[in-house]
Amino acid sequence: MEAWGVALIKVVFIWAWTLIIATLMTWVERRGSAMIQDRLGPNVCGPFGILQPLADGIKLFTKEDIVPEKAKKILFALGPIMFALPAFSAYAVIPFGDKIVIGGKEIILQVADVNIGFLYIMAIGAMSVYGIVVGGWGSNNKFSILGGLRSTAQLISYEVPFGLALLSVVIIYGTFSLREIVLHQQGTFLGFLPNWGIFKQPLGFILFIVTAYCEANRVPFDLPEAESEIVAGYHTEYGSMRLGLYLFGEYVNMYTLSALMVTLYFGGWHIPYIDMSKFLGPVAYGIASFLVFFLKTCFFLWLFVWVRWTVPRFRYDQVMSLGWKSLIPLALLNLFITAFLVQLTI
Amino acid sequence: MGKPEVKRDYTLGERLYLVEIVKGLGITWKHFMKNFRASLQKGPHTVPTCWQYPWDKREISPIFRGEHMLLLDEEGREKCVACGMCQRVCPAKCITIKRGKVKEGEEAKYAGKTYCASFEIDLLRCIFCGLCEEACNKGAIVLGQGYELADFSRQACVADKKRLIGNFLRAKEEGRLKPKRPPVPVAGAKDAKAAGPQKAKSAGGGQGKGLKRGV
Amino acid sequence: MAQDYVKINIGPSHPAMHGTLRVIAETDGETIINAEPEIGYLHRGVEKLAESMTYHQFIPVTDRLNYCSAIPNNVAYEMAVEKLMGIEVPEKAQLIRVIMMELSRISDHIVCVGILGVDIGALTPFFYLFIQRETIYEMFEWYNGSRLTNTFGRIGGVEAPLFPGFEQKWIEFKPELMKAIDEMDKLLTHNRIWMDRTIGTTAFSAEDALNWGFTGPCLRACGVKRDLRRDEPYCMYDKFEFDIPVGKYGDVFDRYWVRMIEMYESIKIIDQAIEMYKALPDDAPLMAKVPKILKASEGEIYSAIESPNGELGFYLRGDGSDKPYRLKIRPPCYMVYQAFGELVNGEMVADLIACLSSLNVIAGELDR
Amino acid sequence: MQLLERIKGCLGGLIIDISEFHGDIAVEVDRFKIVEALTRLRDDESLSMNFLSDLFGLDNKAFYEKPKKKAKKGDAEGEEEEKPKELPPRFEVVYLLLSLKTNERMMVKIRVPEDDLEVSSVTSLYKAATWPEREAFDMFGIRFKGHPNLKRLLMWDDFPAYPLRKDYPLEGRGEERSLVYGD
Repeated sequence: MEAWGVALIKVVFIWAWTLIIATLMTWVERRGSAMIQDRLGPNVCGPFGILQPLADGIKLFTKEDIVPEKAKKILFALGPIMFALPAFSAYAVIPFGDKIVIGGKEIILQVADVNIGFLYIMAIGAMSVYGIVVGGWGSNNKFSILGGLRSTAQLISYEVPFGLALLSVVIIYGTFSLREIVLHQQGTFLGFLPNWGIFKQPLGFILFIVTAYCEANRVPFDLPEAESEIVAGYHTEYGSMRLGLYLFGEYVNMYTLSALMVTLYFGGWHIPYIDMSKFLGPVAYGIASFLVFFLKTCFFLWLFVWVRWTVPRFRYDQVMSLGWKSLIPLALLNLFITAFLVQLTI
Repeated sequence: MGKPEVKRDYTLGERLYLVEIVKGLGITWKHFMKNFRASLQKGPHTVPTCWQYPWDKREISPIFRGEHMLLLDEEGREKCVACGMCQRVCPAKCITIKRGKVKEGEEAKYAGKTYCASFEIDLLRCIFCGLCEEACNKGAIVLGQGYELADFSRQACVADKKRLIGNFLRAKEEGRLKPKRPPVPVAGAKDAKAAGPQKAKSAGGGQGKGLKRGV
Repeated sequence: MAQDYVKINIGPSHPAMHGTLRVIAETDGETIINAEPEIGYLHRGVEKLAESMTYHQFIPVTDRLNYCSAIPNNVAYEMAVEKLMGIEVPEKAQLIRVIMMELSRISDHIVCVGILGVDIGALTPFFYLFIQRETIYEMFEWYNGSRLTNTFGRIGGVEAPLFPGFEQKWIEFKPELMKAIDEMDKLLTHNRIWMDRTIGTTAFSAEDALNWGFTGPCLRACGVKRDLRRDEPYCMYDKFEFDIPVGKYGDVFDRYWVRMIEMYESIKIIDQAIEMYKALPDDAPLMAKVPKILKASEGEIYSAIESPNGELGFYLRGDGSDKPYRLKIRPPCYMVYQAFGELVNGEMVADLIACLSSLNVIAGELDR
Repeated sequence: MQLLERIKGCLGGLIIDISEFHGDIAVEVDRFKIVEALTRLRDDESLSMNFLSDLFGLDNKAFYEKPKKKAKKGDAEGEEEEKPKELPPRFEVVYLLLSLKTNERMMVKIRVPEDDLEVSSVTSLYKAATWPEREAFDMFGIRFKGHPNLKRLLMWDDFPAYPLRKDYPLEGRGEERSLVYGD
C-alpha cells in the first residue's frame, strides 16, 4: 500500500513538474528568441514577463472553441489529446535523480524503473505521430493534411536512425533500464574523461540529437508546421485549448528528449570527478542529484531554442534524403563499430 | 527552353552541416549575451529595436509629417486666408474649407481680409504627403508631430478648425514647432546648364522640343 | 487512367504571401505540376487615377507602388514628367536623388533578403537587417518628415537639401549596416541547409529571362549584365564607380547573392555621392525653374530607371493640359511574376515560397 | 537621326507615321502587320530590338474629340482606306521596344478601331507580352488573337466594363455591388 502511495506522489510530482517546465519553456522560447534577435520579448506580465505563460494559458482556455464545419468532429477532437498524452507519459521511465531517503525509506527518483525503459520510450515516442496525423486529417484542410503527411514520413524515416543510435548505447551498457545506464556512467573513462556516454558514443550522440530534433518537430525539421509554406501545418484549423495542447505537447516532448539526452550521453545526475553521495546527507543528495540532472536538461532545452533561431528549415525531400542516405548508413556504421569494439574489450 | 543545369561545388565544411551551424550558433550567442545584459539595465530603449511604446516613445524628426495644425501669427491672429490652395492641391481631397469675409472689429482675430469659417481635414483620407503645407502661401497649415490618430468613430477622425489650432497651441507650448526651412534655391531660367546627362541616348536626336512629324 | 492532382490555393491571405498575391498550384504530392498566379487583389486603378490628377498631385500616389522603397518610384515618375516637359534638373538635386535612391535600394534589398530568410525558416537575420532598415527610415524621416511613403522630390528637383547631420549619421550607420549584412552572410550563405534550399531551385536561363521581360536583380542573377544605371545612365550615375554583380544560373541563391552584393555597391555609391555633394556650394540650386502650374505639351515619352526590383518605367502622354492624358507604369515585378508558373513548375511547394520571396514581388507595384 | 533612319530602313513600307518627341521615337504601323514589324525590328542586325519592355492600350477618344487635334491627325490617315477620315480609330496599342545591344528604345504603335477590336498577339515573339496583353484586354477590351490565355487580369472575370476607357467614370459604376460572394 505504501509503495502505491509513493508511486502516486511521484507521478503527480512529475506531471506537475513537466507542466511547469513546459509552460516556462514557452516563456524561455519567446524571451530567448527575442534576445537572440535584438528584441525584448514579453516583459510586461510579472518580473521579466515570467507570468506571460499564465496569461497565454488563460487566453487559450477562455477562447472560443471553433470546430470547422466540414471537419471530422471525432478525429478533430481526438488529435490534440493523442498528441499530448504520449508526450506526458514518456517521462515515466526517465530517472530524474538518483534516490532520496525519507523517513528511513529509500525512494528511487524515477516513476517506474522498467527494465525495458528503452522500448517504452521508443513506443510512446512513436505514438505522438498519430496525434498529428489524426489532427491533420480530421481538420479536413489541405494544408493540415500536408503537414500530417510530412510528419508521418519524417517520423517513420527518423525512427530508424533514432532506434539504431539507441541500440549502440544498449550494446555498450548491456541493459535496457535507463537507471542502470546512468549508474554505469559514474567515474572516469580512459583515466581522464568523465565516464559519460558522449565520449563512448560521439557519433551516436550526433545522430541522436539530430533525430531528436526531428522527433520533436523542431527547426530545422519543423516541416509539419512550417508556417511559411503550409500555414501552420497540422494545427492550421485548431484554436483555443486544442491548439494549446499541441503547443504544450511539443514542449513536453522537448523536455523528455532533453532528459533522455542527459540520461544516455551526459551522465544523468553525475557530476564529473565528484561523487556527491560521499559528502552529502541522504536527503540533500537526493535533491542535489535532482538539481544536477535538471540543470543538464536545461542546457539541452536551451539548445533546442538556440538552434531554432539560428538555422533555416529543410525542404521535405532533403529531410528524407538526409534521413535515409546519411543518417541510417551512419547509424549502422556506428552500431557496427560499437559492436566490434565491445566485442574486442570483452 | 527548360531550366539550366545547376552545378555548384560544396566545400567539405559546407558539406558537413555542423561546422556552419556551430558558427551560426556563435553569432546568435553573441547577440543573446549582448541583449541579455542590455535587458537587465533599467531605463528606456535598452535593446536597439524595442521602444516600450506607450511608456517610452522614440524621438521623432522635427519636420515629421503628422497631424496638421493651423498656425497663428505672433499677435495670435489666424494666418489662414482660406484661399483654397491646399484644398486644390490635395491629392486625397481631404480638406474642406468654407471662406468667410472678415467683418469690422474682427481684425484682431484674423491676419488676412478673408478667413476660413470652417476648416476640416478628414484624417482618414489624408495621406500626409505634405503638399498642402507646400502650397500654402501664408504658411498657415503645417504638418505637425502628432501621430496618435486612432479613434473610435469616423466623425472623431475629422479634424476641425478648433482641433487644428489646438494642435498648434499645444506644439507651441511644448516647443515642438517645425523649424522654418529656408527656401529651396531655384536654378535661374538662363543657366539651364547640362546638369548631367538626362537620359543620354546614342541616337536620340538631342533634347528635341516639340513634336516632329513626318514619314 | 486519369490522374488526379491536389489543388492548393496559396493566398491571398497566407502567412508567406507578400501582400495579396494568390497562386493556385496543382500538386502531385509535394511537387508542383502547374501553378497559376492570380493578381489584382490590390488593384487600385492608379493609372486611371493619374488621368484625373495634376502632374504634381500624382507624386504621393507613386509612393504606393512599391511601398518597400517609395523613393525610386517618386524619382522615376518625376524624371518621366521632367522628360516630357524638357526640364533639366540641377546637379545637386540629382545627387540628393542618387543618395536617397541608393538608401532605399538598400532598404528594399533588406526587405527582400530578410523575407527570403524568413520564408526559408531563418527568422533571426531578418531582424538584424531590419534594425538597419529602421535607421534608413530614420534618415528619410529627418530628410523630409516621412518614413515609408516619402513623397520625395518635386518635379524639377528636390524639396530640401540634406539635413545637416546627414553625413555624420551615414558614417555612423555604415559600419553597422555592413556588420548586419555580414552577419546575414555568415548565418546563411555557407550553411548547407540554406544552400540546399536555394541552389538550383527555380533556375532560369538567360534567354528565357529576356524573353519573359525580366529586369533588375532577377535578370542579373541569370547572368545578363544589364543595369540601367550603367547602360542608360540617368542622375549622373555614369560618374560613379560601382560594380554590377551577376549570377550564373538564375536560381534563388543567385538572386539572393546579387542582392547582397548590390547592397555593398550601393554603399559605395552613397559614399561617392556624399563626397560630390559636399564639393558643391551650399546655395547651389535644388530646383529647376518650373512654372507653378505644370502643363505638358502634346507628346509621349517613356522614361525608365533601375529601381531596386528592375526597370521601373513610366510612359506618359501629355495633351496640353495640366493632367497626364495617359500614364502607364511598367512595374518590374509585373514582368517577372508573369513567368512564375514557368519558374516553379516541377519544383516543390516549399520552393514556390522561396522563389516568390526571391523575386521580391510587391503587390502594390504589381497590381497598381 | 541615326536611329530614325535605321528604323525607316528596316520597316520601310510598314510605317504609317513616325514621330519623335524628346528623343523618343514612336512608329505607327498597320495593325495587321504588327507581328511582322516586330519580327523585322528584332531580327534586323543594326537595330535588334530584342526586348519587349512593355505593351499597353490607350484610348484616343478624348484626344480626337478636340477639333484641333482632329485636323492634325487628318494627314496621316491616307493609307487607311476603310476608315472614314473624320473618325480615326479609337484605340491604340503601344509596344515599347528596347535593344539590348545598343541600349536604344523605341515605341511601335498600332491603331485599333472600336468596331473591330482584334489584334494579333505577339506572345509568340515575346513571352513578356502575356500579361500586358491580358491587361490591355482587361482595361480596354482589345482582343489579342493567338493569346494562350486571354482573360481578365486585374478585374474580376465578370466585370462588365473596360475601366481604362475614357468614357468609364473614375469612381466606377458600382459594379462591386453586384458581386456574388461564395459559392
